[in-house]
Amino acid sequence: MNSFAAAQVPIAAYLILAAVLFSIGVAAFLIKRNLITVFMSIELMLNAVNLTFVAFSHMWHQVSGQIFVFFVMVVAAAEAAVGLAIIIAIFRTRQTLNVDQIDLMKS
Amino acid sequence: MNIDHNILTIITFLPLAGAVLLALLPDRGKMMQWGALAVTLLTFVATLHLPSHYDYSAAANLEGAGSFQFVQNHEWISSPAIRFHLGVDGLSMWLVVLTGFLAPLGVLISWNAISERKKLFYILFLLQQVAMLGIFVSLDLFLYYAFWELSLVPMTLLIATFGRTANRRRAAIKYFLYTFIPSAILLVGMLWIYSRTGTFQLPELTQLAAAHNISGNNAALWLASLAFLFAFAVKVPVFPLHGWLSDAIAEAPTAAVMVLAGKLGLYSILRFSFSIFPEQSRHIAPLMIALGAIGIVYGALIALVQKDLKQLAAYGTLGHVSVVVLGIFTFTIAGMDGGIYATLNEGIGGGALFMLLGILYERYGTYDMRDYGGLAAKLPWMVTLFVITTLSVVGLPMLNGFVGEFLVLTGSMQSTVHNHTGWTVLATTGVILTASYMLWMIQRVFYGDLNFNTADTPASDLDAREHIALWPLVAVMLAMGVASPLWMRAIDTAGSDLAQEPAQIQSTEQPALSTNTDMHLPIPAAQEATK
Amino acid sequence: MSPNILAILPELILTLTGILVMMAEPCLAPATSRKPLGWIAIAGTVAALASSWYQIQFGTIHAFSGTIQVDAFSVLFHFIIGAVVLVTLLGSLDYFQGHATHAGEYYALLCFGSVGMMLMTCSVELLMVFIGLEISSISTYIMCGFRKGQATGSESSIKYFLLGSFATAFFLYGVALAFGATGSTNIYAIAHGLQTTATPYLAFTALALILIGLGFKVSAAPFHVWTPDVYQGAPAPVVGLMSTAPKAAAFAVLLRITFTGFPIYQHRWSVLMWVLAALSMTIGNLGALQQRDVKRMLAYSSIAHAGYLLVAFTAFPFDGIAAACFYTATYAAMNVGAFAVITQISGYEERARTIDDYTGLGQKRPFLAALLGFFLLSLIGIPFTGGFFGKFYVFTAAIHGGNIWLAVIGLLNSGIACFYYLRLLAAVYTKPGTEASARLNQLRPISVSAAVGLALAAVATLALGILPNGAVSFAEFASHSTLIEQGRQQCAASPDNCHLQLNFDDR
Amino acid sequence: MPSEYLWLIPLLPFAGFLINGTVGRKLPRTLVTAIALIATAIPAILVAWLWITMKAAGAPDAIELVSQPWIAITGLQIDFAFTVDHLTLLMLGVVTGVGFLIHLYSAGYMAHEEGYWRFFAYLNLFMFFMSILVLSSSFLLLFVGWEGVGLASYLLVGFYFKKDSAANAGKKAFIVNRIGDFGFLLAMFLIVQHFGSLEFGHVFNAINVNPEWHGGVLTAIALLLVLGATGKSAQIPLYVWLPDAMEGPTPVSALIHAATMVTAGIYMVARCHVLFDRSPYALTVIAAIGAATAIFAACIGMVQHDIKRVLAYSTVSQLGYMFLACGVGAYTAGIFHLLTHAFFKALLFLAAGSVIHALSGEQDMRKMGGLRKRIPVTFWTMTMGVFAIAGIPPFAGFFSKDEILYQAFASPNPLGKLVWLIGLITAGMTSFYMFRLWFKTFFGPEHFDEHAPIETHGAPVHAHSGTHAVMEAEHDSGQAAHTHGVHESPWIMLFPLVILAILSVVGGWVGVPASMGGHNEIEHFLEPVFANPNAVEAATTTASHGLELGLATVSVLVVAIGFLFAFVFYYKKPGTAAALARRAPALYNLVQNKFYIDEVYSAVIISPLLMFSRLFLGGLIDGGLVNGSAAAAGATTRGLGSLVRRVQSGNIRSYAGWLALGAAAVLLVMIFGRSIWLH
Amino acid sequence: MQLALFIIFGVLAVAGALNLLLQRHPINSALSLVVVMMSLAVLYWSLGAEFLAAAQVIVYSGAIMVFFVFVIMLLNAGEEERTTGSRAAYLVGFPGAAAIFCLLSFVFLSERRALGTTNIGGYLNHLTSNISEISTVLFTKLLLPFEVTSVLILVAILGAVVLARKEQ
Repeated sequence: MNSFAAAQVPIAAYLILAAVLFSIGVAAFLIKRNLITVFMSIELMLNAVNLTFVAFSHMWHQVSGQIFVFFVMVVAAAEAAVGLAIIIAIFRTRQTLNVDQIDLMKS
Repeated sequence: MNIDHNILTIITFLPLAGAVLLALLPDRGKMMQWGALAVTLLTFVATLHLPSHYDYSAAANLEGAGSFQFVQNHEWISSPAIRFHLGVDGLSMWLVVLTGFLAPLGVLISWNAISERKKLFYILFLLQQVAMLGIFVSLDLFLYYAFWELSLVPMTLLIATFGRTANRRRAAIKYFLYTFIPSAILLVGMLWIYSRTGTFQLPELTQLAAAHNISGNNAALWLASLAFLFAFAVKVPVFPLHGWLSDAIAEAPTAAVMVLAGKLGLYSILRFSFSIFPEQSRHIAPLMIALGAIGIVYGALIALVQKDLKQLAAYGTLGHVSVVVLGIFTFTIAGMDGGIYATLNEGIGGGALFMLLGILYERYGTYDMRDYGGLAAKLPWMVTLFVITTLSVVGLPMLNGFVGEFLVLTGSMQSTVHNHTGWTVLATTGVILTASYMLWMIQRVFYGDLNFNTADTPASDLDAREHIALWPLVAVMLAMGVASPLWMRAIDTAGSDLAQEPAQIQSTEQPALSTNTDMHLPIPAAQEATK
Repeated sequence: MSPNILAILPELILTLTGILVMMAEPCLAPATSRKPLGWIAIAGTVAALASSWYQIQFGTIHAFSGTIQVDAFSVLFHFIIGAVVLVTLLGSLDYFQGHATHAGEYYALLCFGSVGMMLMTCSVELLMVFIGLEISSISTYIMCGFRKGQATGSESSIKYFLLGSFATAFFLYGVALAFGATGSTNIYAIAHGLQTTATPYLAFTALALILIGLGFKVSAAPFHVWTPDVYQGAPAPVVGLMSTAPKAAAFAVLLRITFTGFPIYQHRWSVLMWVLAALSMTIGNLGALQQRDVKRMLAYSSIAHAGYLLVAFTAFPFDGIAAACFYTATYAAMNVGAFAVITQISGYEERARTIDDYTGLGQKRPFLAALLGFFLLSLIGIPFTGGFFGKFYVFTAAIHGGNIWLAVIGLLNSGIACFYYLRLLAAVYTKPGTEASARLNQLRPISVSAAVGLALAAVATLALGILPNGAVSFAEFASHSTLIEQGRQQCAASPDNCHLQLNFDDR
Repeated sequence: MPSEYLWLIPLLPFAGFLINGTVGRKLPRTLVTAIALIATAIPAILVAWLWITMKAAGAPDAIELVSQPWIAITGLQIDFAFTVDHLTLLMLGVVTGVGFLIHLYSAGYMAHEEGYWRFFAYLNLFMFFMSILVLSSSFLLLFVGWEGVGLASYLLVGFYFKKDSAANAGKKAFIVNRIGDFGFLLAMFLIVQHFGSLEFGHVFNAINVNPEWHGGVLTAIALLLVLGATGKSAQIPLYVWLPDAMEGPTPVSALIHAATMVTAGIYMVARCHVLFDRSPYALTVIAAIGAATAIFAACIGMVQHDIKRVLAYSTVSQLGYMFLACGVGAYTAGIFHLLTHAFFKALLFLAAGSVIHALSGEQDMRKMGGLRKRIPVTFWTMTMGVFAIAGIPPFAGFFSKDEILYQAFASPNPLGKLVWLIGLITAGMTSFYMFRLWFKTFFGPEHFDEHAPIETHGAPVHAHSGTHAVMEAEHDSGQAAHTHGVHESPWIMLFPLVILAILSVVGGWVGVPASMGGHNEIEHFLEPVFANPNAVEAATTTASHGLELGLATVSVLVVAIGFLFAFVFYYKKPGTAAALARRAPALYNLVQNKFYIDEVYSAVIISPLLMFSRLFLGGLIDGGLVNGSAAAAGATTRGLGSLVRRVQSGNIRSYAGWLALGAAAVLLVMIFGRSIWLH
Repeated sequence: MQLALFIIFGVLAVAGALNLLLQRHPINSALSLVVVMMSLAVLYWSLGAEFLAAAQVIVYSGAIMVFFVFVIMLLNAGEEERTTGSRAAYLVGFPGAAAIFCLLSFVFLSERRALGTTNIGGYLNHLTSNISEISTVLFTKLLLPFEVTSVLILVAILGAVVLARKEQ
């Protein structure tokens, strides 16, 4: 038990977890039809990146990684504001949130 | 300040100044025409400064490519090392004059033919002048290339905008792509050379080439030389690369057609391919001679079965430029001189022919030969000039065409290329075929009875303007046919340089042209002697 | 003046201008013209340009604890961005006239966006780059949807936004991995860390992900897919801006990261750049071939131009940076010029969309047509225009670096490119045949401000083609300055084994 | 005469050409005539002066005059240089003398033509080039004249350009001549290649000082020159243009297509005899061509109905004689025949022209007859010509023809006897068809319609008639002059006839052989030219006079037989010939249609060539390969473009998919990509 | 402890992410994302980033996700339809995503030794707190980004106002 409690997790494990989340985010971006959900999958990807930052920050004993994450959060918030505003604008003109129907311009 | 030191700049950029001037003037009445005429005449007068102040004796004494005169050499861009380097020698001088000479005639011939959007037309026309003059006087590869590419644009626009049929845009784009893509490859070749040598200056490159110092990489050198040759050959056009020619000629307005084919590409081969790749050019000569000879016959044969006057003239043009190709790749003095001379002839004879066709078109609105007939009685002056032009094109002695053609074929016979006799014979059949299609055309257009089209269309003979446009050409045809040394003096200095083996320890005797004291007959013996 | 203030002087001015515009906006009556706001923004931009000029005399300025570094390179890109914004502003003054009530926000956004872009170019800290990138991106996302009520506008906006954020995630991931590989997000520190890093593969991956993110921003193939749609839907002046200024900024970052941050892996990333360049040029040009929509066509064209620019990355550092700087400048000049003309012609109502709509422009508006023709010729790369010399310079660098075949591919591509540019040009100069071009009759006479903007772009394009000496020297100076700074930082980081020769002239 | 005046001989006609050609349309006819006549008369006088100068004691054999260079490049220079030796002098005499007479005649004959000024301009142009041709001292300058006379011929044959047949004939003449020129040019190229010069003196000296040169290149050059000569002198296989050239006005036929231009080939061969002497093979070819042409043309001439065509074929045949003479090495005889032929053939044509003039344009002999009384001067002068050409002693033709036959017989050439036989038979045939012409035109019943309106002159017969336009023109402008039916020509036309008739009688006396008690002046006159230092003194001097006389007797007999046949067929029993023709219709049709040579040429050479050009070159190569490859490249590019566009589906998720794939690819390249390309 | 936290919350995060992927109603997806974020907050804490853990909960889960949910409610977004707008997303995108994952994992695994391991409680000595160090760095070394972020937020506000505002 003690050994389990003291067992150390390799950084690589965090990184792979992040990679898993990132990839799920990419997959979700590809799969989801609702604009808002698609946007959420981006947030998921950003979170994966944040995890990576924190893991490395831990590894390098540097806070700059954490600060980076902090900035990412701020940016994510800003993006969310803008992105959701755009989505609202889209919904106003098109009355839909379906990604597959947002394809007026092509080829 | 001595005008000799900046005359070339003046010549080159006078039309540009004119274009700017025209852009500012209102397009009212005949303002554009007169303006363009004034500018082109002024340019022509300026170009005449060159032959009148050319130092023939110096040109003859100097060896190699250093014999440029009226040189201007200023730094332009420091990195990459590009200089504003201009100069002419015997090769380019008359081409400059010719370009200047044809320009006012082009304006005159477009006087009424271009009735809409005159401003655009004349601006483009003058820009085309700038590009052509620039090509001929540039001694810096970059500068040259800039003018070379620039020459595409006005021409393309002229075709696209002032083309004859609905096909014009296609023809324009075809022309552009056909010449632009090879030019792109040419640029790669130039840049490669620059990366090897660090210079764009032609005289320096010539020296380096003569000393085999451009690159040790033989394969790359070959590729570069092919890039050069390919780009130029398309522009000429050499036989299988002429796909753009007939369409472009069929569409382009007369003033543009006059300068469309021939001299730019041919000059470039002479100036750049031969100087920078002397060995490669000589190695590829058999192929080019073959293509030249085939092109002569091919062009003439296809011209023989055309029904459209411009198409006929287009394929005729192919035949005529092929004569030059044949001549310059023989690397004999006669071939080289004749080739250069024939280049001038092509400009004059072809120019006159296209002008005359344009005049016909103005009157009868068609280029279809079947719609013509019996015009000789209605348009006596027209037929006179047409026949003279035809005779010049056909190569009748005492007119300019003959001198070039004769020298080219003589040179071809003298050359030491494998099978040269066969190619010469093939090329010489061109004299029959050319006469055939030209006379056939004359007959279809001018002789016989009037047909429905020519009878019903009221048309008058040449007016004063057209006379003024055409007679200088006829005069030059005669003069160049009778007094060729006037031109040949300068040309020969360049031609004999080019024909020489580059900086080799070489027996100075030209076996074929030596006096009869050491003649060897029959042929096998003579050939052994040359080996 | 404190170096901190000095270093961000242009950005500061622009920020203040933006705020001023925002504050002035409510003061204007709702129905009145928003032009005064535009003039404020223009004044601010000019001041920013002037201040950037002022910066140059101080040499390389380090400020904010090494977060930003204002050297010749940064100043060059400041100029490019500032000039583009200026031309865009001048062209936009009439654009919103009588159509939108949010023109004020537009000017403010332009100012703020350019702050982000300028910061990107002068920062050597990836965090700063990221923030700058986000500022510029978000402001462009917004501006894309500025023609409100238009389905295409908001579609363009959402596409750009979603895909842009998607790509940003990749970029961030790359930064994270770079941080992981070297323990720092400062470019010089990264460069230093890479020399001793225990995890080279992490570094490769980091660089790859960063390249993906930035590749998206510069719309290099295969990350170009968003470009045509977004450009087509966005308002013309915004396209003019976003196809040049953010791209220039992204290229500046790319140059810094590759040549300054990852120089020791050049053999790896130059291969990647080779492929990206070839792909971008080819796909861009092929895609444009049959486009009827002018903006969409120019979108493909901008993909191709990104490809030409990427060619510079395969050259030797000095040549490469200089060539890229120069090409960015020329590209910015001619592309923003082309879009400025299109802005004038199509207007807020998008009068002219397809090539057919441009038929007969040459007769109706000869000067606009001539300018458009000139910019198109420059985009083709016709001599005596900036486009030609830029291309020439880039390919010279590439061939000097031994990439002859890439040059061949590139120049052949420029041949294909002629086809579609010429089609537009031919349409402009053919006689009007159809009623499709009748809409051109509604064209308003072009205002003085727009004319000034157009003239600015045209003069720049021409000057870069005819007398490029100054610009080339500047580009080389910029290249020089980055490399010198790189060398200095390396020496500072490890003084023991500092054998660097700082003489980069000796190529 | 100072040699500088030599320039005037060509230049005066050229000046005449320029004046009449440019402003002639606006000048009154008399002035045009005056200019043209003066421009030819003065050279004729100059030639006479020259003749005197050169015959003066101690005069050099040749006068040379070099002016400025024409073509000058390193290693090759061609000057405007003239050389006058005795051969040239003789030719000049013929050219200027006959030329002047024909100018004179034309002033009357063409008086009512629309393009009067044009006609005289062309005629002067011809004189200019012909003078250049004979004066030139280099191959190239000779070629100038050679081409130039071809041009003049083209212009004059096509004088009635409104008529398709005339325009066609002119074009045909030029193009067929071009085929000959092709050979001439190639010969010159070979000469430059091997001699480095084109001057006669230079080339011939080189040959003379190297007696060991035989055959080889010399044969090649010689044969190519022969090709040139066959074109210009209308020999097999290139004779086809000459009969068609009768579409031109009659004075043109007389001057160009009988007296002067067509003999240029003979002149050239004679001029280059040094070269030909070294190539027995080429000489044999010449002899064979000459003989074949002589008999072949005579055959066709026997059945033609158009008076000018008969004369045309006769010309071809006579030129064959001259060729034959050159081929057996009897250049003097050839030139002698050239001289006499110039007189009598010019006379015959002019007289024929007078006949045609009298009949307001009728050329078909079947519509003539009994004209003896109506136009007596024409009749008598023409009779002189007929006798001369038929070879009745002592008319001019007798001596020259006999000289040729004798030389052929005496020639060491193995073909000599055969050639002689052919020549003999041809002489008989000549006699036959000439007297046929004589009888049909001047004797028997009158077949012409006195006041027939022009239009009713049976169109089928006139399909090839060259006078339609003349008549039209005359009808328009000269109605008054022709209202009185058949009439004798004005004196301005008759005067040249008389002069030429006299010359046709006495012209041959300059070459009366020793065997007949003469001095053979012409042989001595031309001796400096044809003297062959290396040749073995030929059998000519040693041959017995008896043989010569015997041969002469034989030929006179043959001529008499020919006359008899003609007399029987066309005077005594006019139906006989037609009856004979009906007996062998196939043969008759074959000959009547000129052995279908034109048709064969058309079917074997021209049509296939045109088909080849149109279908293979124009269609397959140009349309398919040259343009097709460009089109294919374009289509490929567009196809790839469509592929790129297909990626652009407009769907965000698709785009993200592509981005993901691209990201994966970039990662892959970055992680696993080896530095393959760089460094 | 470290391992346990990692396993539990790692699995939870992945499960949440997968749930986001699989849920068809946006609200459900949003709530799944909240789960992921919360799990990550724990992981941050386990890696010694207490400040971030708090910020994650407050900013991300608290603010941003609420915003999302708000918009979902506002727009009344229902279950998403399974439209088939894109084949490329499946044919190209999934292999791409999978390849990205594989490549990243490959890299991490091959570098795992160099990367080392974690130890709970953070890395800093206990003289200064994590937060104070962060603030020190943030307000000295990274002052400019911090300041410039204000511009970013300004832009965002501006954009949101412009885009979401109804035209008069």
